[in-house]
Amino acid sequence: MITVLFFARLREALDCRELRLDYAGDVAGLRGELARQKGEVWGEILGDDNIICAINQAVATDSAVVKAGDEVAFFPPVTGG
Amino acid sequence: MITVLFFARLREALDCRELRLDYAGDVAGLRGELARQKGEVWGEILGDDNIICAINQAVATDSAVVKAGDEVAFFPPVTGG
Amino acid sequence: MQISVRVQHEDFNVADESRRLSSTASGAIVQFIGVMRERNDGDQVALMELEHYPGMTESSIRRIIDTAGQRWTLQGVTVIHRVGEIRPGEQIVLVAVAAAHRGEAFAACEFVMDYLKCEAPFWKKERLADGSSRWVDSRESDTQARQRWSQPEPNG
Amino acid sequence: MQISVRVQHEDFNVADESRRLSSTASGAIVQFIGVMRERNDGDQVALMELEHYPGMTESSIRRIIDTAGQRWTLQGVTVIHRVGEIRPGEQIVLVAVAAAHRGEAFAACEFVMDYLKCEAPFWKKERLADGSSRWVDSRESDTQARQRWSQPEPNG
Repeated sequence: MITVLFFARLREALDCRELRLDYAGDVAGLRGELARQKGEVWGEILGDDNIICAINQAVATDSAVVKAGDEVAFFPPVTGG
Repeated sequence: MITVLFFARLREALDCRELRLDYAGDVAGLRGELARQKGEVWGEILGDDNIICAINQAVATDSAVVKAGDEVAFFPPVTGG
Repeated sequence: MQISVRVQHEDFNVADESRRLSSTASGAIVQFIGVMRERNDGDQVALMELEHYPGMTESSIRRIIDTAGQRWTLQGVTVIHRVGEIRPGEQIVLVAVAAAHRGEAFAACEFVMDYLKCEAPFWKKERLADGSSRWVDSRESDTQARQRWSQPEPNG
Repeated sequence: MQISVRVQHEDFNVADESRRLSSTASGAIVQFIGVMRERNDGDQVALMELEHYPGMTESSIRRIIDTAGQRWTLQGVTVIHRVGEIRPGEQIVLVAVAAAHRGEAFAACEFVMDYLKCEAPFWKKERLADGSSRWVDSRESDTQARQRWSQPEPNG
């Protein structure tokens, strides 16, 4: 099982703050798996080039590997400060 | 009459905070006049290249003109902040 | 190097934070204080909601401070970032840096702020005077401000 | 531009000064706080006496602020410099700048501080732990810091 978190604009668009699923593979594959399970809207939203992915709270690329127990987060560009 | 002020290290070395005298001419001449009236030690101390002169609270060069009513100040390089 | 990172709802007092940083060793303290503006992109903003990613926020700020500490000789860095509801005129963020020399304190403070703007997972949502809400977009100028630091420095 | 210049014996509170500067218009405040160090040139300093040239001090600081105001778009500048007796760990000087953009606030704050160090008529005298006194010498590094600002800027 992995935990997937969504923040800010993305959390609102998907109407989802957190979900858990069985997945092992890379980040690009996780996007595809989420689109398959949750529908095409998710695929479109998560496919946006601007979306940042973090694995265990460190920014990760599309080819980074996700394994059981990981915390994966998707979020838009940050705007703090 | 002009007023002449001395600050910091200079005030201590000359043991003088303020004096008044009749003078008209440039700053270099004022240094000479003070040395003539007060002695050679004043001439040496005021002849130091580092000493800054201000006329009416604005930094002035050796050739700047001093006239009656002016406030002239001599002081070492500043060290505030 | 004395490091303090806080993400909190409450406001902060910059005099207290300056005092906490000013051990008798350090001569220079530089503080950046971000204050919420009343207007943004031409609109009157009534309220701002600041969301963040607990855990990653703190670790990303610590990473930025560590990088600054490797680049300059610093005695202390404090970063406080508020989350939750913030109103115009209120303080949002503090970056405070103590160092023996002011040039280093200035540079490190600006560096931490520039990186925080681009790397720390905070998101601002504005509520306008008419009741509508919008997420604030990231700025190209912030990315540029950060990129400056990876270029060779002009004169040391 | 809101300008405040104060030369005073009393200590100051940087939170009060920040609040005073942060109208709802300005987004960024940068503060430089100079704190008295316990050691200088390898010696333990017990006390510092700060002398100044009343009248010229204020006008020279105002001139520096005016120059900064022509160079950057600023909303307010506060300079407070203490005189008289100051002890290790105490605050000596505050330069606080408010602007819409943080880059301008950082640059203007450092500019004012660099010029103040070289042009405002203040003089420090240290009393050491052994009871002896000495005037602090001006530093070549402060002259160099000021000269930076008269060179063309590297990248705007």
